[in-house]
Amino acid sequence: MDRMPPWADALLVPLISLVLAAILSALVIIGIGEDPVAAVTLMVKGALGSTYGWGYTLYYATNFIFTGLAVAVAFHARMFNIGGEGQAMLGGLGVALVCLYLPLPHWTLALVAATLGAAIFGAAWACVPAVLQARRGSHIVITTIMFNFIAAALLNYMLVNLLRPKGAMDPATAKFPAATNLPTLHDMLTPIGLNFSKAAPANVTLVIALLACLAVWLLIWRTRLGYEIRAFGHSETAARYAGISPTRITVVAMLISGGLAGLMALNTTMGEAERLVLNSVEGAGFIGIAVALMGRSHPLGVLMAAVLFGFLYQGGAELALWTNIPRELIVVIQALVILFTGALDNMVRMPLERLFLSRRRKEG
Amino acid sequence: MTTAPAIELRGISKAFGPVQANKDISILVERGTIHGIIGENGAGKSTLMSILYGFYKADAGEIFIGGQKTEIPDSQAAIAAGIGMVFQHFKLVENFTVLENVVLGAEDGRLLRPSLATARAELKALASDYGLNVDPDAVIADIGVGQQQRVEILKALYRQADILILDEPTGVLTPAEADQLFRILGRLKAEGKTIVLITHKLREIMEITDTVSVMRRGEMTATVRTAETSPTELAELMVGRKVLLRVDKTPAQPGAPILEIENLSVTDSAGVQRLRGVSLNVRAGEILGLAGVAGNGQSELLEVLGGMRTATGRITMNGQPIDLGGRHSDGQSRRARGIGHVPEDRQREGLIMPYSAWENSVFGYHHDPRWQNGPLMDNAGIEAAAQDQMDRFDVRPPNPRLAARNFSGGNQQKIVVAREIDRNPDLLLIGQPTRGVDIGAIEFIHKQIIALRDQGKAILLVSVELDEILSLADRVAVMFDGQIMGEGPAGSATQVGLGCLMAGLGGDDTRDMSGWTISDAAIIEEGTPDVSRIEAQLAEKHADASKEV
Amino acid sequence: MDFATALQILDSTVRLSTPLLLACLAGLFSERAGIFDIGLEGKMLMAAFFSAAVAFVTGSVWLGMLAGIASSMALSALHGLASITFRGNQLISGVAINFLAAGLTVLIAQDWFSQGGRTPSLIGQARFEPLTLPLADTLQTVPILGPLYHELISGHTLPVYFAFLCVPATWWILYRTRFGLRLRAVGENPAAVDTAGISVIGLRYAAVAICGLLCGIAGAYLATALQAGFIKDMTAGRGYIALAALIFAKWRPWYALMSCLLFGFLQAVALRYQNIDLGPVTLPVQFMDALPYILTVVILAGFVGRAIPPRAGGEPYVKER
Amino acid sequence: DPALIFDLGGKFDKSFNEAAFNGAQRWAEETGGSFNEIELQSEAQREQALRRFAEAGFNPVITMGFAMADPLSTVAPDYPDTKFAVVDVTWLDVPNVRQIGFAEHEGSYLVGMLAAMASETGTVGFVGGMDVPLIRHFGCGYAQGAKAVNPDINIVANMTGTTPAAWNDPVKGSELTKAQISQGADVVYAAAGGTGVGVLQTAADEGILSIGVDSNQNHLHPGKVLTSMLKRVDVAVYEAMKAGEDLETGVFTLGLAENGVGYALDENNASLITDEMKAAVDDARQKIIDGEINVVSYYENDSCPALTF
Ligand SMILES: Nc1ncnc2c1ncn2[C@@H]1O[C@H](COP(=O)(O)OP(=O)(O)OP(=O)(O)O)[C@@H](O)[C@H]1O
Ligand SMILES: Nc1ncnc2c1ncn2[C@@H]1O[C@H](COP(=O)(O)OP(=O)(O)OP(=O)(O)O)[C@@H](O)[C@H]1O
Ligand SMILES: [Mg+2]
Ligand SMILES: [Mg+2]
Repeated sequence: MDRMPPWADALLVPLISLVLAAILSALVIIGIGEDPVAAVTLMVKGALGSTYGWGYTLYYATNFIFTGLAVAVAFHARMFNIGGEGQAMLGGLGVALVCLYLPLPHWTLALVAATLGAAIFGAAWACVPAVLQARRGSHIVITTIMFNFIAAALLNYMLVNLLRPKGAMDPATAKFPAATNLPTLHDMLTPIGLNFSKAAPANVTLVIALLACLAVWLLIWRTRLGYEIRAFGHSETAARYAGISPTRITVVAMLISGGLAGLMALNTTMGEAERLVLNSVEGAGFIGIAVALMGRSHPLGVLMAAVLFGFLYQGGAELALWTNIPRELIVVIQALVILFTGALDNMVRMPLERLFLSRRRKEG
Repeated sequence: MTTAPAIELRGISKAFGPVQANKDISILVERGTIHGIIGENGAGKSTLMSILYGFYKADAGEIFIGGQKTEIPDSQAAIAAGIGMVFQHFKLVENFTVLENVVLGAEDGRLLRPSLATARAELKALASDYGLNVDPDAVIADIGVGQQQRVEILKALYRQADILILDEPTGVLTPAEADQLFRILGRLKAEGKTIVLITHKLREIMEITDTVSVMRRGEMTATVRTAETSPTELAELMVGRKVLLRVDKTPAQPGAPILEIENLSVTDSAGVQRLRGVSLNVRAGEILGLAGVAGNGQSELLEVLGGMRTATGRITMNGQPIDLGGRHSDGQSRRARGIGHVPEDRQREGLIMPYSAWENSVFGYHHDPRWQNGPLMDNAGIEAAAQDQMDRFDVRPPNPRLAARNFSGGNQQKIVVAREIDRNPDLLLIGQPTRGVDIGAIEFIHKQIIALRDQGKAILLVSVELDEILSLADRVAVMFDGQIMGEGPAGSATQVGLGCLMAGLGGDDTRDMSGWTISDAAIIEEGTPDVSRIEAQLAEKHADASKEV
Repeated sequence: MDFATALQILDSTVRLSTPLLLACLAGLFSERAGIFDIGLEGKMLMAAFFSAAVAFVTGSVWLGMLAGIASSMALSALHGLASITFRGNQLISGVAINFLAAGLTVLIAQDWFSQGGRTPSLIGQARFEPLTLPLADTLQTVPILGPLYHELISGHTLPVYFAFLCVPATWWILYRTRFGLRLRAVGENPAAVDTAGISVIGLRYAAVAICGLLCGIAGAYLATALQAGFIKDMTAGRGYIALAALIFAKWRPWYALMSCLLFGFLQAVALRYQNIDLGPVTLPVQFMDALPYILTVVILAGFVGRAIPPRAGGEPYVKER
Repeated sequence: DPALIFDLGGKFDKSFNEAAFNGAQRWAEETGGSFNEIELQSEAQREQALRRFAEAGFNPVITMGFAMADPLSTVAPDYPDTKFAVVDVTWLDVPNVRQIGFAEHEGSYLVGMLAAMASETGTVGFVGGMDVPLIRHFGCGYAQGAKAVNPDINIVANMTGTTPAAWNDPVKGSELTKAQISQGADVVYAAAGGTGVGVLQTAADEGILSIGVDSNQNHLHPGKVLTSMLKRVDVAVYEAMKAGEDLETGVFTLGLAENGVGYALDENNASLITDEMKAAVDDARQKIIDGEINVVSYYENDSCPALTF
């Protein structure tokens, strides 16, 4: 028997961690002289109280599903991909190039092409750190951090010097052709009689994100590749024994991870802005870390954590709009979630284990 | 001189979670004696000594040093009480020099230089007193294990230890190095130091100790005077019943060679040559036992054959060459060629510990079309097959959904053996098949290996236990320093002869073994072999080798 | 490029290298003890804010610096708690600390000063003033060496000189003291330290505390010497560049000086020029911005002298099973 | 109620956004009315903030900066009943938007003259923010003004960057100022949002004069800031708020004649501006209004007669 029942490991530990993070967040709100109850009420109303709020919550959640899955897949292969940010930036570049330079007659075709573009560019950006890790043992955490900065510089260069339309001031591409514009939830739900806010940016990419959850679940738990990725993640020597090539798994897992991170750009670039702007990723790559940690690297967990963070993001935007609480509150909450569900995991786990152990001793 | 015992432990207990490693253990060691502790793997020997050294904290019990009740909450306290310990896995900083390792934690002031100077002088004195010669400025990573062990002993002596604990000190040593160690221990004892020696080797116990304690399953089963006991009695005390040391088997009926190895060489990532032109063959229907002290290339040979390492040379399987460095040199390709592999370390290699038993039952064979269901894996089918396998191989508990880490060591080994034997391989590589496995499971696993042989399969057995090699193998080869020192029928091999070959020596003792061919590489010496000369020669060889790289 | 411009760029290199150097040495202490720290950025940021805030309120740069150091060390303690006591993942803890600092600084700044996440500008005693070294003005007329001494060596703020003195001091501590020996040992093989009767936990907390101290000074330098007050995200990735410099330096103090000067130089050049015209090719400023990171990746790839991190780095110490 | 959306530099950039805030404050104090405001933190928020305010019924919604052009052109048509105002954008084709531009080159011309008159070395500096036509427009006017006083004057111009980060990089502002000082500049004009804080600080530290922008920045370092090029964003915001829902839409350009731009003279810099300097500048101001002096706009053909960037 394990030290703890599986349900406690999968649900109780993250839940307690989350509660701790929430308590500290409330203390922070009190610390800056605001009322946490009022703040939460405002957040709930703003993020979940209307289809408009939901539209934004789901829009953000879509981003976080992609980046969360990206981090989760890498986690399964025991790699810490901090490079989601850079990979998503490159994914944006892929989307932009596809939308601007391919003559695409309809959004469905555009979506397929842009999905490929985003995934390939994101994967390519993850490829170099992956190969360096696999072949030269360069620590992937450091290389992916470095690649985030390099991606930012590259994108900056592309937008300022190559893709910015003549005469435009801000570093951004031209608007994508109308044929590539994706239907929003409003467009998709109106035909079935639901009146969803027209203003909110949530769009068909959400469906792709949900499909990605399913695909990652199948990949990890139902395919040979997933079996190998997990095996490699648990023990590299055992993987080598079983004829699982560490190089191959490292590279493949990172390609999938990078591709997923790149897909995020579909939502922000093609779905929302309809052009590529400089900072469209907005830290979603980092939030993916919190999402994957909270979701215990399971697609279902990632989905739930992503919606939670979508809520926090939209709620935080509302706070910034209607109160004096800066949006940075969300960054603090995010930090606390990462801290408690990731780094301080054992602080919650160890006492719980002891508790279960002594209970079992008593029973046994 | 006081008459109080050097060490007295009373009622020591220690649990790790659900595992009771030590149960109410009491022990008494007289000053100026060598006390042996034996017991199976996991019996709790190391745990007990770690408690004495303050590395772990006992749940209950008292410790008396020199008759004084002593609290040992940490290693600092143990050192202050005059206890030194040489761990099974050395605790040395690899990129520090010998001197730095010795002073670490025993500096005389905040500045380093004076401490190093004192230590240098002290090491000189210790070297002449006890014959513990090591170059103080050598970097640990560059010296051999024998030397490293001396550094560990020097560390303890530098801290003025009166009591020296050695945890399985000879596991990594050649017999000659072990003899040297015992000579040193003898001198230490003559100086009035007290020594506690943990070992699995009954021979060593009989040779050097004054008293011996036997542990089983966390309990102290007996403490006896060495002079008044015998190896058989000790073995019985260890496992709790009479031990059948021999395996029932019919003579082998060897057929055509299945595996032929020619001139195989391996250089590791650090540039050290691990295998130097090994040639061997294994025939159908025979068990070839590969003997040798751990670290002489047996592991590397298994890894090359199992597809975990690349090499140069030539290997054929059923007459067809196999790929040693290209795209088909991985474990999958080896399995496809009919090679099964029970790795030496089941927990690090053979199993994925968090995977369930059924997932582990196809580990390495997960590409088998039998387990596929379209693009997905046929999890239900695999689980059913695993259930069947566990029943047949008597894995307990027979629950395929339990994670591998929740099985006991012996049952983990059964899961691996079942997986590899069930594929009916033409060649089975099997490393340390019974390491840490209880007698009942040993018998079971041995029977399975012999049954496979009797079906006409080839088996290459690697074990550090000479007894296991001698009782199981039909033919034996001995490895030393990456080379085969000699090879011949198991029936005519002697313990002494094998021991010499394992140390790279081919003296008179080996010539007595009929049917054996002794390699030219074995150094022929009359009388007592001079270990330090051999070491020097080896060092030279290594230096040459690394120059070439 | 004329002498005066070169001198200016070097002068600016010194100023810009200082925070990198302090943070890099901070990381060196921590990582040499086996605790990886990607939270250098966050600690610097936190220190930058608290030093500026307290310096503004009290009007004393020294009190500001103390507050900065205290806040940075508080984050260090958190990192220690997570990665030493609770044996958590050091990288994740570092990430969390960076976010915590990014969020808290703005939140508190907004609460205290209501200036959109910045502190008011610092004046007078609330800032470090440049020091003029003896004879700097007198010797100014000596050709070459005079301006060199006057511009490059003299005329910096106190933390700059402190940072550069830290290099030999770090070397001395690491290689000439008992503490240094133990620190290096605990990063290589904590079990060796433990069995030698020294507390692994104590040593590692000490290392992490030194890391916090140096990051605190780095942050205070940013806000009270290099600039006059705190603004949001003012570390602007310097913690990561310091990390890169640390790898570049292969975890050694003198090399750390070299790599921080190199990266500081790259920053100085990138600050001054939008594009660098090298005749046949023009290097865009974005390339200059990315160069430290690209160089680090090249080093990591092992093409130019392999960097081997402390062996026990990143792993929590769990007594052997 | 009106709503005000600040650009990325933030409400307290001491410059562009702060001017807008001051205008709104003045309106609030005078009328006792209230307004909502938000400081943007990211690109993606632009559209969201616009929509959120429009949905919530704020009218007019006043936004700052050219980066709002694109979001505004998508959002404004969705809320035809809401009036929007935007500063620094003059090229949109949306009916319900008041687009306010300034003749920054005219104001810059005046401070350029002052710089040239105050300079003893014959070298003056210009530190721009993000390298966009708007900022070149500032620099171009400045250079023309300086040349008008001293045709041989040497003008050193640097841009801080190519991305919005350039608006908020005081370290870089400070380093560029040091570089310009080493090239002989003794008056530096900062048209760089929050980056200018670093420019003014360094100029004060190093004992040269600086020129502020947008808001009156003279008080930041009394006696060390020569003057500030006023861009009356505060007036524009004030007027827009005062007009309320009846806000007149269309394109408006405010120059010297409309008092939309100018230079700051107050007790902080009174000692720096001599009577002759003041007379010369006021004279030029009148001549520009009268059309006697033509200050060339950078926008005319994307180049500047007095300065190459
Ligand atoms: N740190 C630990 N945490 C949990 N369990 C442990 C730990 N150390 C030892 N054990 C368990 O305690 C028992 C006794 O282990 P110990 O290492 O003392 O055995 P041993 O007699 O030294 O065996 P070996 O001969 O293999 O060295 C084993 O079941 C082992 O798994
Ligand atoms: N950590 C654990 N948690 C729950 N059950 C365990 C754990 N370890 C072992 N068990 C169960 O306890 C039983 C005894 O395990 P133990 O390791 O003591 O066996 P053992 O007697 O040493 O056997 P072997 O000699 O085969 O190693 C096994 O059936 C195993 O399934
Ligand atoms: Mg042991
Ligand atoms: Mg066992």
